[in-house]
Amino acid sequence: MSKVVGLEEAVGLVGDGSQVALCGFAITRNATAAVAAIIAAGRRRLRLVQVVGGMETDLLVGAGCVTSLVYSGGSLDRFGPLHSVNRAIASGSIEALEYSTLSLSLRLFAGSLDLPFVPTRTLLGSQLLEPLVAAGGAAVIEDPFIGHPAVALPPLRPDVAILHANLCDEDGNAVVTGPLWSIRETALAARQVVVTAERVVSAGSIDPGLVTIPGITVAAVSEVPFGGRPTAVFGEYEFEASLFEEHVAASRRGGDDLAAYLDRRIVGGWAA
Amino acid sequence: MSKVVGLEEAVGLVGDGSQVALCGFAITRNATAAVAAIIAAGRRRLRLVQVVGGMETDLLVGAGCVTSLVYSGGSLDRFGPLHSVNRAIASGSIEALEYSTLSLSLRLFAGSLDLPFVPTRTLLGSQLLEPLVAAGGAAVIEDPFIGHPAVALPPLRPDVAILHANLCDEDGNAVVTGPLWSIRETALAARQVVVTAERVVSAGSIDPGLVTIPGITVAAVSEVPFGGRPTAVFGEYEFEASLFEEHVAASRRGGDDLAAYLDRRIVGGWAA
Amino acid sequence: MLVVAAASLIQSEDVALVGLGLPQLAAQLAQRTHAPKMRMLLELGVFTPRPSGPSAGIADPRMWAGAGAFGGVLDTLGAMLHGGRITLGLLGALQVDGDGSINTTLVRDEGGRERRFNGSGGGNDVASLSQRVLVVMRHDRRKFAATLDFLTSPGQRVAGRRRGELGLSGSGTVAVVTDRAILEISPEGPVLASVHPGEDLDDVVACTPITLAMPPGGPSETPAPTTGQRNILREELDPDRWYTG
Amino acid sequence: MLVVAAASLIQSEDVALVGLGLPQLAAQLAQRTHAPKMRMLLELGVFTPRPSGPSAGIADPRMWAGAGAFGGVLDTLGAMLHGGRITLGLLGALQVDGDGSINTTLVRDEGGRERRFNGSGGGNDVASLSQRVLVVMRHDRRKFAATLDFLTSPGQRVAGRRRGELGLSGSGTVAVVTDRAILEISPEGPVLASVHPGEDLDDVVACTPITLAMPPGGPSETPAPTTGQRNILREELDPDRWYTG
Repeated sequence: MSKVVGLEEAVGLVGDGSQVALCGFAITRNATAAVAAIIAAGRRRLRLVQVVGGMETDLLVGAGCVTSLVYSGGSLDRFGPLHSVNRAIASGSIEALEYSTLSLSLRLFAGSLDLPFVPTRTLLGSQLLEPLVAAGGAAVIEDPFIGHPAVALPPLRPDVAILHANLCDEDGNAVVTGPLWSIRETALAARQVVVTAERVVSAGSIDPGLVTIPGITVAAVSEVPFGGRPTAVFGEYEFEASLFEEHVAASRRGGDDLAAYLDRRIVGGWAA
Repeated sequence: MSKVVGLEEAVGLVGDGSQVALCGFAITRNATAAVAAIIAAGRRRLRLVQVVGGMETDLLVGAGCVTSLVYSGGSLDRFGPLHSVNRAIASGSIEALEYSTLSLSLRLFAGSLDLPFVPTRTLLGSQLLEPLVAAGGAAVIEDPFIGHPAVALPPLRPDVAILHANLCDEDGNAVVTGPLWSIRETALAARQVVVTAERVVSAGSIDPGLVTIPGITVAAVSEVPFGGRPTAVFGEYEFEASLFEEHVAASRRGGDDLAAYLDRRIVGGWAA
Repeated sequence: MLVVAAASLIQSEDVALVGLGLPQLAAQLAQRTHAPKMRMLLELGVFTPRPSGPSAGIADPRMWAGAGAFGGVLDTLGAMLHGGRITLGLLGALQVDGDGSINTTLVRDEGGRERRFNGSGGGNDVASLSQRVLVVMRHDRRKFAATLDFLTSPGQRVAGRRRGELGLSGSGTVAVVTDRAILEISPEGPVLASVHPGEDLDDVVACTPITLAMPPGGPSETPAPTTGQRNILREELDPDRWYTG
Repeated sequence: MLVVAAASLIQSEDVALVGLGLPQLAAQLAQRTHAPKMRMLLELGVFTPRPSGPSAGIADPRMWAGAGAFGGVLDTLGAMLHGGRITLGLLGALQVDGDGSINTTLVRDEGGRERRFNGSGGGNDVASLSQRVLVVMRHDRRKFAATLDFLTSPGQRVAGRRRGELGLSGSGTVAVVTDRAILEISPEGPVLASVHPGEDLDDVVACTPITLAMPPGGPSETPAPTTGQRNILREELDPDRWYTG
């Protein structure tokens, strides 16, 4: 019954070409250990989905694992932009479909319930909208009740979501502390969920009222202390500025500098 | 800054003709003290909204405060049906619009975000659908992406929601323990929220990760220990079978028996 | 017997959304006997409870004991059910028709007067969106109807149209389990699959006023409850006989 | 000065959705001075924080200190913003046009090559749905454009169509606050409402390459920061001058 496996086996649910949803946000709660294991496994042609990109996104794109990205932008807060992501989009080496944070969260919400679509008023008037409509990622419709224009967003159901939690039990019931941005929508939209957690405990030992992601939706659990470093994990540890500066410098320069940084950190990790 | 007031003042936000959303579910977490205060204040022509009706619904309808009810049914679990509600609908003394639990929850979700509508596949093929379409409470549309039939549900935004919480701070940050059925959608859809709570504490003394309803959406808070009796309030107290039996007997008989029961309990309450 | 027969149709692999009353008992019994890995959900937001004793209904916190997680309707009826992850819906009924469509809203007497009951709750959602549905109810001729007094929850067909054409997912009702028999609902209509031990076949048929097919070789006899099943029901799950009176 | 000027336009009654960078500082300063009851929200799910020190951005947990509640994007950008409950959006910009529309996605150099930045995040949502919006940015002639390199977030008009016609709610951008001036966006277009102390009016106009109207009597001088405001900024909110360098 237990879903607890090693990290390598857990990320084995991600195959070449998988649509992978990431749950980090900028400099906080990135599943960096899981992402490093995916890079180490040599995965290719990943199609990423993430509401707001961060370090995990920049790592996967910088390591050449990614062919497309559905997101609403991202950054490393004051440390800088996602240089590898931005360069890959500008050069055409990955395809990007760009939403706003709310509209992409609503696509994932629609995916989590498999609703036919969700209509919204956001995105109207923006240049973001036209490429989304062209790609089948949005449609402009009329509200059937009062006839106003609305943007219909189709459901998005990624193959696998990767989440770094504070605490998880053997059945996959996962606890995320602090703000939740789009974590629940993302995890519940995915067909499978991989949880790395600071601490894994036996079934029945977590207060069900504290559970963020019900275990019934989780496929694999791996205990990875400091699995979010150097990003901040609320309730566990703060972000580490010097490691972000190292990342941003390598990602900005690209080429051999980025390759050397990835070689060093994908194997060695960021833990102290 | 504090939103803490007496119960009478809190339920003063409910006026004659208000659309009032209730958050109880069958025999659990009914805001019976708040409902008794609304009855005692002599409110009339209330338009109730509740995903699954329970004792609070049967009390307000039995006391003659209600002209309409939007709900998905309800009961008092093994103690019996909502006799006053069922009789009032059958006799035509109140108008009822009946959904399923999910579809009404989605209408409230649409209301909470003021989405133009939310489409679903539930309700298709049911006799529930036709009267909803006739009343403007649903429309059958085509999915703009794949052309399948869907039921569009318009947003529902009640005037006031009434919730009995375990714990609340002076700013209205409210903690509900246990399962949440449609409490969040209902409270966030309402233009104003009234919270009764077993315990009211000072601002800043509740872990923000435990808060179910953000205080920013709450208009009034009132400390009412045992404010959910005789229904079960998870983490606080169990339901009281003998008081349900008393309620069901009076509600089934109606007339003078019901009036005597209401006279006794609306003033005396159900607390031990 | 009713509860035991219903439980026998629940599989260990099932993710089951469980309605009020007899369905709760059937799910609890299956979980305690042959289907220990069966995962139960309650619409009000309870994931994988393992209740060990009796409860007054799904809204009784005793029914939530041992839950792995709490959430809301948008999680249970939303992400799990509408999201296509519920393999089995367990529902009660006031009335059922030959397509397995369910009435839980109202019955009309001969004078046309309505008597109203609990309404849909999540029943319509469960019937509309589960991969398969079991209806669990007492055997009473008034509870079988060629035309329901109110069609709350669709079965395999509604007015001759198959559920896929209507836009619904899953198979709909695959069986109606009563205290006298098990009726399978096939794409061609209801089949009297088995009658319970001690029941008279002709009398069961006479008390089932819908067009009923017979399986090749006739209905079998439903296996009798074991002592273990009886003991769990009588001593633990329903000692006061609220449901199995 | 920029942060002080932006803070001065925040009211104690505001429910403000606050973006990354300078907007955070303006909101924190207003909360610490003249608008103590102002309620701040961060898109990632933070309700009413009262951060007392510096932070590296909205995703830095130090920015969440003193929060009344945590939730998710469907609560902040959903129930609060799309639900019509946000009175003020505070946003940064790469580029802004005369309608107050915002580009945070990319800039093109003269050869047409793209340089990409952070994208929308919740910025498009905040601009689309807040009752009013303040843009807070450094004054640089390349940041004002008659035609944006990319229109991420709509202002009061897009290509001449008013936002109501487009289906958007609220007023859109009502002011652009820089380190040199405050531009109000009126329904007729941008107005140079005030220039900051020590700034040369003609030079400010020369460095603002969009058609700019003058208020009757000409632009006023923005009130200078008080010592108290300076101290809070320098000593508490941005001691390392990450933002106000």
